[in-house]
Amino acid sequence: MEIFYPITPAHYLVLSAVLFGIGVAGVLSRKNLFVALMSLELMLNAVNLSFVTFSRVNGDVTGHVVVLFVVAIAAAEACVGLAIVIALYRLKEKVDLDLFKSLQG
Amino acid sequence: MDTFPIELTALLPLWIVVGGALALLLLEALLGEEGRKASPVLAGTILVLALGCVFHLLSLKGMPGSLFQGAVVVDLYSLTLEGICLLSALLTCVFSASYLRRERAVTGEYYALILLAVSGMFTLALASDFLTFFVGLELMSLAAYVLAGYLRVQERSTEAALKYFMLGVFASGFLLYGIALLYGASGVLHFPDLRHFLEQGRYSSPLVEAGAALLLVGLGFKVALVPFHGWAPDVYDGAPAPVAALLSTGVKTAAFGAFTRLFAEAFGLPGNWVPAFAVLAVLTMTLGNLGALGQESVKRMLAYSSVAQAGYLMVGLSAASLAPADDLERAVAFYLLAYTLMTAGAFGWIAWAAGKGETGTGFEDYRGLGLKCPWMAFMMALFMFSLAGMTPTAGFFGKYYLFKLALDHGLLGLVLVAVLNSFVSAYYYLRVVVFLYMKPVEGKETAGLPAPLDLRVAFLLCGLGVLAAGFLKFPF
Amino acid sequence: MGIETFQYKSLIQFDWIWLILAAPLAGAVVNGALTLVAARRKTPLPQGPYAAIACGAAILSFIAAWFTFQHFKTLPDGSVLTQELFNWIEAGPFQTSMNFELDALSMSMVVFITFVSSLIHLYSVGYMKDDPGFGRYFTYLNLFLFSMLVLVMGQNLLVLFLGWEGVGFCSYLLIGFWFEDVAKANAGKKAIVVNRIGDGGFLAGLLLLYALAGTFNFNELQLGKHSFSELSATVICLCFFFGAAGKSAQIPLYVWLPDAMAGPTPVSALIHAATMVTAGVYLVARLNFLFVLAPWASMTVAVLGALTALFAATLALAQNDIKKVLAYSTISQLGFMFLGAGVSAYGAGLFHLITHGFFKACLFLAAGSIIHVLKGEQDIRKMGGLLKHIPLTSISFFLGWASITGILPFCGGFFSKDEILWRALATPNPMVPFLPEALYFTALAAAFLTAFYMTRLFVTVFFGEYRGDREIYEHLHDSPKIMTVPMLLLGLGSLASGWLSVPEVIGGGNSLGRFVDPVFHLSTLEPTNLPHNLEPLLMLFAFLVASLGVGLAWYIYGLKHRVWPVLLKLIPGGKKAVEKQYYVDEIYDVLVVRMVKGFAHWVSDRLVEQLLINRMVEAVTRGLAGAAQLLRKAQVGLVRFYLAYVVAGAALLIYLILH
Amino acid sequence: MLEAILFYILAAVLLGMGLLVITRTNPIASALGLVAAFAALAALYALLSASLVAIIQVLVYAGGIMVLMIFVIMLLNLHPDDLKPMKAQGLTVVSALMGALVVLGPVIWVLSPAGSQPPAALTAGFGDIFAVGDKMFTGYLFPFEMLSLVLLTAIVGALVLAKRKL
Amino acid sequence: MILSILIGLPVLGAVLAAFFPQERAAKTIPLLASATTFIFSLLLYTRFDPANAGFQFQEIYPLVPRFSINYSLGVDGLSLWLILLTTFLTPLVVLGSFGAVTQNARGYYACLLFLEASVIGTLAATDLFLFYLFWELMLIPAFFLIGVWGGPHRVKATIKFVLFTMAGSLLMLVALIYVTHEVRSFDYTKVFDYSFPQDVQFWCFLAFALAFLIKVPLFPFHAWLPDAYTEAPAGGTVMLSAVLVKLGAYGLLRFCIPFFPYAARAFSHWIMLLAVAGVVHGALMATLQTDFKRLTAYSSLSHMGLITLGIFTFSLPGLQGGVVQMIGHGVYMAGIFLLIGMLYQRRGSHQMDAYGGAAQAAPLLAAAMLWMLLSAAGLPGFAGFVGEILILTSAYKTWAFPALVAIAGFVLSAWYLFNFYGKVFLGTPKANPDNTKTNRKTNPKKDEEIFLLPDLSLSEGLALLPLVLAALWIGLNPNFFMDPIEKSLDLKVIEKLKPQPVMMDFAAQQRRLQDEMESNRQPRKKNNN
Repeated sequence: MEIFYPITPAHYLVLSAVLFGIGVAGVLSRKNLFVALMSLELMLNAVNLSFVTFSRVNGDVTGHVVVLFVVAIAAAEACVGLAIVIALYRLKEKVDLDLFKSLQG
Repeated sequence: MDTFPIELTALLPLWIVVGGALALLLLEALLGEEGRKASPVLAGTILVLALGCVFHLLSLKGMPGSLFQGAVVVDLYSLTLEGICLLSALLTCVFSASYLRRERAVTGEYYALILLAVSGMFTLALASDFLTFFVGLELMSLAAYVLAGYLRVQERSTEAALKYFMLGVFASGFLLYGIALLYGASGVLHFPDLRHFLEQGRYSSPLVEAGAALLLVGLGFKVALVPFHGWAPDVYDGAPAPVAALLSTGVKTAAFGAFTRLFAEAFGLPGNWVPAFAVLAVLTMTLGNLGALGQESVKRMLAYSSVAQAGYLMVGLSAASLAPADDLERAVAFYLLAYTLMTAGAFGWIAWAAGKGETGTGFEDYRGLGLKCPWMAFMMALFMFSLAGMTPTAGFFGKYYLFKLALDHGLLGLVLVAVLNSFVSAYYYLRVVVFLYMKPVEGKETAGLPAPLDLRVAFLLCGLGVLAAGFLKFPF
Repeated sequence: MGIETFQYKSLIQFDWIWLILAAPLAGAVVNGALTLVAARRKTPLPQGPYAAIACGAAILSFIAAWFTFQHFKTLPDGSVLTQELFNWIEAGPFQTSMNFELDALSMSMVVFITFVSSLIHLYSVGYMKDDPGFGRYFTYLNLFLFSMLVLVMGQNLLVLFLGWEGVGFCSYLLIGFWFEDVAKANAGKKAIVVNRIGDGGFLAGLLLLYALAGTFNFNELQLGKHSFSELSATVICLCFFFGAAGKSAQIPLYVWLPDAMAGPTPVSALIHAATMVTAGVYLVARLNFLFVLAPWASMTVAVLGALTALFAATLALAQNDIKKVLAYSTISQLGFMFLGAGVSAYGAGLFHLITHGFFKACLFLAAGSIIHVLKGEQDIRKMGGLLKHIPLTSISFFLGWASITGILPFCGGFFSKDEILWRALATPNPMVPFLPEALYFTALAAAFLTAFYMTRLFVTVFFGEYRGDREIYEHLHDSPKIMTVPMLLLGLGSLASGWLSVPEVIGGGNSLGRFVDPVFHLSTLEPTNLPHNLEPLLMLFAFLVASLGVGLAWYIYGLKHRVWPVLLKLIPGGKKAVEKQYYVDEIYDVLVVRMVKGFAHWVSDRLVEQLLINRMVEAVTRGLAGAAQLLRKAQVGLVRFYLAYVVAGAALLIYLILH
Repeated sequence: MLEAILFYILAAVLLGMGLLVITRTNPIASALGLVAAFAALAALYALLSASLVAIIQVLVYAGGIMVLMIFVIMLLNLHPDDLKPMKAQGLTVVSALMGALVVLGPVIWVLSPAGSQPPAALTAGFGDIFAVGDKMFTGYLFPFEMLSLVLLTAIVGALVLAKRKL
Repeated sequence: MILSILIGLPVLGAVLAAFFPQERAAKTIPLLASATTFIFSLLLYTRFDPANAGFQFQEIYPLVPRFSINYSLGVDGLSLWLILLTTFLTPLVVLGSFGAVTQNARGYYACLLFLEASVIGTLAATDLFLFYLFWELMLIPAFFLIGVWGGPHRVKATIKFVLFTMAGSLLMLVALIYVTHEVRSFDYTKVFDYSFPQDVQFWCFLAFALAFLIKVPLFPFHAWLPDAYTEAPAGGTVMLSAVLVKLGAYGLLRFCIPFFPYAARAFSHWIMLLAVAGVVHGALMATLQTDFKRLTAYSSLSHMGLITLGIFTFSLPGLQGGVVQMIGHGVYMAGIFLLIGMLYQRRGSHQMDAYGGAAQAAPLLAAAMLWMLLSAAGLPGFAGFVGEILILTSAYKTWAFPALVAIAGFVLSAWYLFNFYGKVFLGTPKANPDNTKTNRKTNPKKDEEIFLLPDLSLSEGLALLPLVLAALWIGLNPNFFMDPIEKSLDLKVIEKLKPQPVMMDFAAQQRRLQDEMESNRQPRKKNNN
């Protein structure tokens, strides 16, 4: 039972790691560009959870600052990512990742 | 100068570039068509100005060191990196000017994005803490993603942007995770603090090691180390050639510069890095070279070659935890300079020679060009010799310093692999020269476009730089 | 003993030796330059100047040699005239100078060579008249004379080698003089290649000798000859003999000489009869102090010499080309000389060398004259009855014939051959007891055959009916004086040369033998096998044998008895074998040429070059290309795969760092 | 105890919604799942005394980014047929999970002992806007300034990539 | 300053030739530049002091001060003749190429002069780094010379040539970095005075030797040679065979043996065996060829094996023989390849079958060729003999077996060389294949023109004459070449090779190692007693 209780920072960290894994799995397995983008967001948020946890462990709010920065950057990335999606959609009328493999070899 | 705050003067190149980017955007918005025409000139001027500023700062005796409460550090190394990035951007601007005119895609935003990317590179070069480092990386990368997809009506360009973006963000996730772990272990983000923390003996904490490993994944992606390189050939190949020049030189210089600083200064202690670095180096060199070996397109060959070249840098970096930081940074900075001159030159040459829509990037397309445009072809030959590491070009000196660094610290096996790779690479580099000079023209007329004056000047400077860089006095 | 040897020789500086050499060299240079200039301008120069320069040079050389000889005779026995010209190769302990010396051996050779070659130069003026290569011819001839003189006058083995290779090369040039004819050009090539094979032995001898003695100088070698063990001396001598066999056309390297008849006939007379081919004998005689240390090597020389004498004589029996008969006869006679040298009768060998030089040159010149008047016809079956049409040539030929067969006592080869026969029988051989007898009878058989085939030749050519082209027959007249006079002089010379060294046992002076004795006397084995007074008896016996040969040939050919073909038919295939020269060329082609080429083809080319080197290079390039293609497959172009690589890489790194 | 219950509930929601995101065929469903996941995450932040971060998480992510994303999805108006083939194949999923595990295994192994020591004592105002702001505008002023450029780049980039005419 | 001028003049000439606007000047400028260089280089001979074994005409300027890399030049007995050979041959090659090179002549001459400059630089460099710079620099003009102006398979040949050479050079670079790090100096003399531990010698020797032996080339590293020689243009082949491959032998003498004497002694038997294998292999391959340029290429391989054999006898006569053979081989190979180029220019073929009876049409050409072939065949009195006899006698003293086997090369050389001469120059004249059969219809010519093979032109004759004279001069007066270098060879190679006292017991060796550690890797003076 010691593994489950009491709640230590390790629990948060493991949770964050698992969430990161889900994000990775999503990016790797999905061909839908939107879902892939969302999985990327999941990954970033998993890292954020780690930062907040470590902040709490170290008693230092630097981790929070990082999280705020990451949120802003994630927004910017999402913005560019969506723009790319639109550009792609204009070319092929599809958002299937596997369709874009003209560059290879 | 004394009356200005040091933060203003020491970072003047950065401010100039940022200001320039804003000015370009305003110009585009306010003036429209005329602004567009003026934008390359303005961008060039700004870059030259910044470059002059960098030179001036380099010539100053004392270095301000750490600024903004340790967020950035201005020293000879970072200034040198800034200079190299500016050089890369400047060359890109020159290459772009005629290229974009030919593709009918001139906009002010393009140049603004270049300047924004440069400011990202600067941030990266100056960064002395992980947060600045990450922001700089993202700033540079975002601009780079967009530039790669700039010709969005072409499928290749947009696809390049997509791949670059997807993998970039994915790798950023890993990088960030690594930072998180390091932060968790040490509670600090500043490089010197981390070093201090590590020196206290908690060095081999698994958290630190795991963090460093994940950091390495992220950085490895940015500088296209195998096996994180998947994007690189496709992106360099798909992106417009001048952009490829910037991506493969400026972006890589900044990333490698920061990479080196991180591992030379923050992690610069004997540790488990050597085998990891060595494995990465061997994989990168070998697979990069083998990839380039099988190509029929010069542009794509160059893309692979830039992967392989990163491998040589890794040979030097493998000595990161053994060699003094100064030596390492010097060797890396010199190699980056040489690499920038020759790779940017080569991509720029492709931008010139490939013709509208980049239809002619194959080896076959350059048959007999050496006889038609002897001097332009000679420049390409020079870049190829330099990339192959033949004397007395900068490429040779760069490799020499890196290999020497590794060898002086006992990495004989690694250097032997590097040398072997260098040998293999000579084949495909020389193949370009073979097609330029030694294959008769068959059938269709090849390209043989007139080269505008600005291009000629740029190539001449590149060529002279390639020839002379090894003999010049290096700033530090 | 070594010091004694050295004291025995007294070296005397003589500053005019160079003139003997310089005259032909200058002639060659001047004529060569003129020829090249003419070739460049495409307008031939008149022949007079060429002839004057070349003959003048040869005669000048003879005069210089003659005066040197006169000076030499005034000196005490064992004197050596030397002249040091310049240092040639000096590298640390390796010291060689371009020095020349004349002792009794080389002195006699020089006088003989310059005399014979002067005459042949003169003869050539007539023989080569109207040939477009006139200037070239005389350039080569002078160059040859120069090289031959360097060969015999060199003070050390390297200078000798310079002349040795020089004469070989001149022989190449002259055999292939009419190079438009592929066969003739190939004959030249064959000569130089076979000579080179012998030279390989020569070179090996040089290396061994130098490694042991540290010098090439004959005087120093003689001084230090006791540093050689019997084994090393034997090996060295065999090496040098191999070289000598190449140059002097002995078994197993005689095959080039019959082909060498492709050259102009005066060349055959000078080079391939009188002078160059005797260089091997000279070499063995020159190295007598080594051969005496190596009895087995000497024995080999004698045995091979005797065998060659007999073997070549049988080959001469069935030749129909007048020059080929003479060529085989030359080989046979050279065998006699080697037999003499091999039983340490160096003086006798030298004597035979000189007499042979005279009579064989005479025979060749006469043959040349016949060919000249018959407009190039060489087949004796198309000659006959020439005696009355070309009397002067016939006389010359007769004199030569008389000398070689030894039928005319006291003339030419009579004494020299008998001396060799006598020494072969009389010199004891402690190793193989019956050898002297075997050598003697072999040589005697060769002498018999010599008499037989020479008579056959003589009779077929000069007697009977003319069987050739009628048109030529109408206009038959003897050669011009410039040809006949030297020819006759040589004929007389061959008569007179016999008197150079009449054996003491029949009251002669043996003057040549005495003259050269200081050179050889330490190396000579006394003929103690038989009492001396038996010599005249043997002489008589030999004369009878020769007469038998002459008589038999006369009976068969002169009197038209067709016995010979019947005889040959008794031995199945015998005639064919002789006509095909025992298939030696074919055997060599299979054994040497094909084997070397086969080795080159299979081992060097196929195995090493193609299989090992090229295949390896190919394998590397193929491997790299294959890997490159494999890698291209991995670059699938799909984002997901690249992401997977990243994940794999991350795993790799984590394991590497955390391990 | 309450913290534990809350943690497990939130963790279950978070992971469940995360799985929902990566398994749904329809991107709208995924997006809604993501919003829910973010909400759970915000609550977890609050549990970790990160009040400002929790608020920003809800405001910016759930409110800003996700709305943007859904807008784009709607804008492109994908036909349901287009979505069908875009579902992952089983093999890919398995390999993806394996890959994720290969990386995560060691990380988790490292994390568990590292995080098991008790957290530092809470100071007053930890994680509130003052503490965070103080840190942000002193030690991290420079990256903050640069962050503005990141956003500018994103705007320009979106403009360049998405505008109709080049 | 002499040496810098010797390097600078050809570079200047190359740049002028390349940039000069008038095509006509493309011939005169390079000729002038190379001739001036040659005349200037004579100063080296006249002012050379044979009694001084050290470097003369020294110049030292810092090049990359941070790494104490200097631009330092100097000449001693080892390099004197090779520099003079280079400067002597280049104007002749330029002259000999007047008729042969018509396309892009300016580039051709620029490459040629550039090659000359880099060769002189390689020979004169006394700084190891500078040496390597020049060493690799040579590849670039050679690459172009073969690749642009070469025969039909030139691309394969030039790539092969460059890659093979590079493979060796790169390994040498590694060893060079190691060695200079150990000594902490790039200065030749410093490295020369240092004595390396045996295991270091072992590996570094292999790395250095590989680079040089590929260049020489030693059997079996010669795969590049036949192709490169055959495909290069005449001038390029001359530079390759006469100058470039000599640098391999030079490198052995200059670096490999003096730096790593222990290893050199240890490997000498193996290298001698390979050298002699090369002698025989080259000769045998030459007998098989139908392409006479290839034939000559293989004969060159055979002769270079002899030079290597001479060097590894480690005796003064052997070394001097090696050097004389290098000069001689340079001269007669230059002659032969120039002549082959002239034949090719006249008939466009390297096949022996395409020729025949050429001596009739072109007697001067034939005479010159015969003269050079005699030198190649090692006729006494000509250039080839002196080296051959010196090498063979010293090799025999060192180790009899290879010397005796090498005689086969001597014997076979007559076979293939005279076969070549016979097939091309003797026999019945053959028609020019260009003018027969199919070409006859489109290109009607008179009968006599079919056999046309013009004799030497004035410029060709002028180019050959010095070579003809030199071939004889070397053969008759080799002391002229051997005397000035004797001291250098003796002190720089032989002395170094004398075995140093061997420490037998382990304790002493350990002590020595400790001393080494303590002395902090300072260069140690050589222990000679």
